Amino acid sequence: MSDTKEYTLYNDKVMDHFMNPRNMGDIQDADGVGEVGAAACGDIMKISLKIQDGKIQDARFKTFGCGSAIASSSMATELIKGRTIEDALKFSNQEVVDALGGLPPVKIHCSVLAEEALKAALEDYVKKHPEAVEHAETAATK
Amino acid sequence: MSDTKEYTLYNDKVMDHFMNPRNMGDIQDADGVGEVGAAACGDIMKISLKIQDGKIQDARFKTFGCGSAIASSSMATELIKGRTIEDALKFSNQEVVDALGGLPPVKIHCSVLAEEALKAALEDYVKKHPEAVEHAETAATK
Amino acid sequence: MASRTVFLDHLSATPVDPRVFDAMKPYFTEVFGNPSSLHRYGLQVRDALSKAREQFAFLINAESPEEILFTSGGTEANNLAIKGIAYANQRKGNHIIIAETEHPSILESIAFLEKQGFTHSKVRVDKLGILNPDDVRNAITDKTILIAVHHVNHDIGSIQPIAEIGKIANEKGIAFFSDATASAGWVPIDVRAMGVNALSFAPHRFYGPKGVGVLYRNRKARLVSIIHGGVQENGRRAGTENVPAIVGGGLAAELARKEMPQRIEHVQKLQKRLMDGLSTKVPYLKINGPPCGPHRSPSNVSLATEFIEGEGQLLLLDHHGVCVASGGSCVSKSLKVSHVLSAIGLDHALAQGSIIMTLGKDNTESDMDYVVETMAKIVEKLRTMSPMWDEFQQGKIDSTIAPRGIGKSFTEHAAAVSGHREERSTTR
Amino acid sequence: MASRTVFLDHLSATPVDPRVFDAMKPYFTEVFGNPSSLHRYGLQVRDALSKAREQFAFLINAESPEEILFTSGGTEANNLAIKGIAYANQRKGNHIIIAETEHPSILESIAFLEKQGFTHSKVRVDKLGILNPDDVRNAITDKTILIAVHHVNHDIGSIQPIAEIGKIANEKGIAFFSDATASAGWVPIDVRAMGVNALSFAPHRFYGPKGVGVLYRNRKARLVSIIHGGVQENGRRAGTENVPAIVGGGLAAELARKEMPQRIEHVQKLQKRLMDGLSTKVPYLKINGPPCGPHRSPSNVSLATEFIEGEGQLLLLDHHGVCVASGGSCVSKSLKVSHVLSAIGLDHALAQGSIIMTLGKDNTESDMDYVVETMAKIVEKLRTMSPMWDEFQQGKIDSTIAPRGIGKSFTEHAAAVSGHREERSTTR
Ligand SMILES: Cc1ncc(COP(=O)(O)O)c(C=O)c1O
Ligand SMILES: Cc1ncc(COP(=O)(O)O)c(C=O)c1O
Repeated sequence: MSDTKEYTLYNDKVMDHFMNPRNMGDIQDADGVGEVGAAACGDIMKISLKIQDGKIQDARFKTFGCGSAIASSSMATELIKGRTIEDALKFSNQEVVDALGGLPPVKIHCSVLAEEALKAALEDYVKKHPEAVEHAETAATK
Repeated sequence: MSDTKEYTLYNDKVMDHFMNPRNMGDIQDADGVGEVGAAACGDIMKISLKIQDGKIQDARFKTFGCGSAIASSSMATELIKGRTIEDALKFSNQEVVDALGGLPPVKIHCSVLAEEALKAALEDYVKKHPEAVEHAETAATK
Repeated sequence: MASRTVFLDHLSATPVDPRVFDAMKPYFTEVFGNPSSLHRYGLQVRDALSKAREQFAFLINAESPEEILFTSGGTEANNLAIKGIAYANQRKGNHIIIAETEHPSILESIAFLEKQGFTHSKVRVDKLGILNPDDVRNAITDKTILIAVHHVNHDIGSIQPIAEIGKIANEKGIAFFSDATASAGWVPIDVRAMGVNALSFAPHRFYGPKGVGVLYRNRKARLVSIIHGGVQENGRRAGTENVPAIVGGGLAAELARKEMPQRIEHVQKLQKRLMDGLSTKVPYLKINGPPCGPHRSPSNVSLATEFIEGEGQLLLLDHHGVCVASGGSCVSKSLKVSHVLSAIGLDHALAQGSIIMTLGKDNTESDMDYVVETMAKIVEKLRTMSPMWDEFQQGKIDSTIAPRGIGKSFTEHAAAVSGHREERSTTR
Repeated sequence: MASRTVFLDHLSATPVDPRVFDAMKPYFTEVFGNPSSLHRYGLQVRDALSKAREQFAFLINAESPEEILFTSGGTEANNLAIKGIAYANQRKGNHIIIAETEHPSILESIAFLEKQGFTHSKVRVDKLGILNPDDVRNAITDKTILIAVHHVNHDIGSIQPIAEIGKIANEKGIAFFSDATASAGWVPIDVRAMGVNALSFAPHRFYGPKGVGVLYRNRKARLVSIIHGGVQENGRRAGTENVPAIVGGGLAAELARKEMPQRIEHVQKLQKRLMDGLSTKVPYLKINGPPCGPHRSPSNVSLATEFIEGEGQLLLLDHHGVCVASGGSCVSKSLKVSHVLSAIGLDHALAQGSIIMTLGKDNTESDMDYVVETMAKIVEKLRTMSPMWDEFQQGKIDSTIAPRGIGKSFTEHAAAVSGHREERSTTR
């Protein structure tokens, strides 16, 4: 190829998160773990959370899936760190899409999977710590 | 165009008879004249004959039609000159095709038209000179 | 062979513009990827296709490059439009309206659909080859799902009142398609102003390469695909894209749009010179279609010479270096006289003497003078060979172009002598 | 960007051979005529088309150049063969037999025909992707009008027993068509020995240009056209011919035929080196399809790596300069796992990790070593990111390639976690 432009399937942001994923791995003594799969495409995503004082202290992922699935989980864990459970429960895949500077239409479902993995991890935490949500709910209705 | 080959629709023989038709014109005091048309393609061919002593002394044509129609009439008049009426009545379009070194399949009908124009001219002659055919028939059954 | 070459068959073919060829070059040996591939080679050519879509959209003032769909040529684009829209609207109805002077690729697509239960109405054209939009309106039934009227006629250059038909179609909510293969690059096209939902053309008519056609279609033109397989062109046209041709076609479209005013001015001047010259110098010659001006493509000169036939003219012109098309146009192998010439009521014998000249940007004024001169010469030669010319001189048959009121018509005469032949063949 | 480029996607695209490009060049700007034109420019390119027909006939040992028909590509040739033969034999029957592992252009053409009243049977293939001719025989009914079995599979390189199927088809008097798009140029083809009545391929798979496909068909394969219009290709395929591509494709065919022994020897050596290297250096990697040898195309290497997915591998390989295709093949935009991999019974999760490499004449042995090395590296990287690899290490799930007898299968695991998701979405 003669020209020097780099042609990549995704935009630079997505490629960066795919090539150099943030927060990849597991949290040893996680407070909440969620693993979800997309029946249609077969991707599987696992997110583990460290939660303290109603806040997400740390988030890690492992993903079996395409480039945008990996980038989406990398970005989702980046975005969620530091948020309260309350805020985290309102997390939407659109945040991932926006933060990544867009995804191809057929790949939007990858960001949805990231949202779902995160919510599954939060649910797992809530199951073990029901008081956390009550607290959050009281906070919400205040 | 860079190459020097001459690309023509028909072979050299046909092109030659189209570009330089033989026997083009009318015979003033013709002994037989035939004019025929092909309903399908609209071509019209006229052949006039000069006949003496049961032999075709001269043949001329005029043609309204495509390149191969003109070439066919040119060739037909060439071929027929000098033949006896008897022989001329057996004339077939295939002789024209062969003498022209072949015609494209969709153009074979042009040679048929030449045969028909010739036969029409002979019929015209025969109508005026019924004795000629009787003579020819006797000759044939001899 | 003639010392001079004058190419006057630009509706059949144009040489690829050197700038276009330069743009295509890298896509054969270097940038050779398949747009469906996910790696750099594939992605690189995807970019190239996107650019071409923009260039094509620019030529016809489409709203979005996504309305541009690539096919293998004008014929395939026409097939896709006609069959694709018909199939997609099968539940709504089965009636299609076309002009009687469409290109064979439209007519034969319609003939195919007839076998599948569709019906159609052909709208008549006037002596200049132009249809009346009211006739389109009157042809509409509650089963009508598609109106297809070409923009410029391939044989005689008539420009149809597309915008008016577009209004009618839009008002009735019927899909409207126009075959612009004979106009794109030579007559301005604005799909929005024209009110078309789909429009086809092919860059090899305006100095782009062969092997690519374009179908513009907006959201209102639902379309099912006719070539099935992979999901190329968003599932509308399967098969590996002809990347170099698309790239070249795109640039040809951009150049055509930018240079259109000059190109039109140039060919229109030549057209007038050629038409005037032929009318003056060649007796018993008729120009078919509308006069130079707003109703005629500036690149088309269609003529009929009386008492002689077209192929002979074409061959002799070719011998003198002048390349033209005869009445059959693209369909050279068929013996039939163009249905367009019949539609405008041209006498059958006259239609046989028909020649189509299509001008290009590289033709010159002196070319035109040479063509007129040559034409006068060869018409004379062929007339001396024609029995009809003789009989006309003798007053046995009359001219249709300039009737003298003596003799029967050529057609009557031809029928009489052909009758003679039919008699013969039945007695065989 | 990587310093080294190794192009391993020759089934998607090949660069045009410089000799081929040189042959094409004049046909853009100089020898630009339309083959339908009757003047010198038209006649000149007619000659060129005739020559190309001979070159294509030579590649596949056709009896006559007249059996060669030009289309716009492999997909269109397949559409024309399937639909054209089906329509032409509509009166005799409506049943078509195909292999289950045909290319989408065949499958989708069949799907289209089903809507028009045709039916079909899919013949199963074995674990290597090869069908049993007896199964074809058993599928025949008295309504069967067409048998279509591809020569080489596009995903896994399996070579089908075409000659044996040909015998059966001929015996029963049923038209037999083979899609040779994935084999032409890389596997010898002899249409007479194979007993096919029709066969398709596309020169852009063997260093010819895009924009042209070939359909061989002999007298026994009656065919109606699917693109209607002018009388090009004897009325079998309307539309202006893509002359430069046909000329280039013809030469590419001639070169492919002449250089085939060397090309095959070369890629087969690379294939073995690559397959052996990958099998040795990358754990839990499976080669799909038959082993190197008479039942496998010498240019295809199809593999599946466990616990990771294909696109990520493709992207990282691309980053390292190695261009490959993923399981979806030409159909990159679809999310579905290749139906070919399902057909050979490949575990779904494994199929997701699938990569297709197709070798070419310019690849080298050291390229193969680089690919093996790179592959080992990136597979390791992706596995550290994969939750499945973890769970496999922990004994929670098992490997399908080398089962240890502990843990559930990946597929069971995936179903469990996907189930979780489906619950969620319904409660939303
Ligand atoms: C076996 C097979 N058939 C048909 C096709 C389609 O060919 P084309 O891309 O030329 O339309 C392909 C494409 O790879 C193929 O592999
Ligand atoms: C009006 C019109 N439509 C369609 C076509 C066919 O286009 P193509 O030759 O690109 O298939 C032509 C060819 O001249 C044409 O003039």
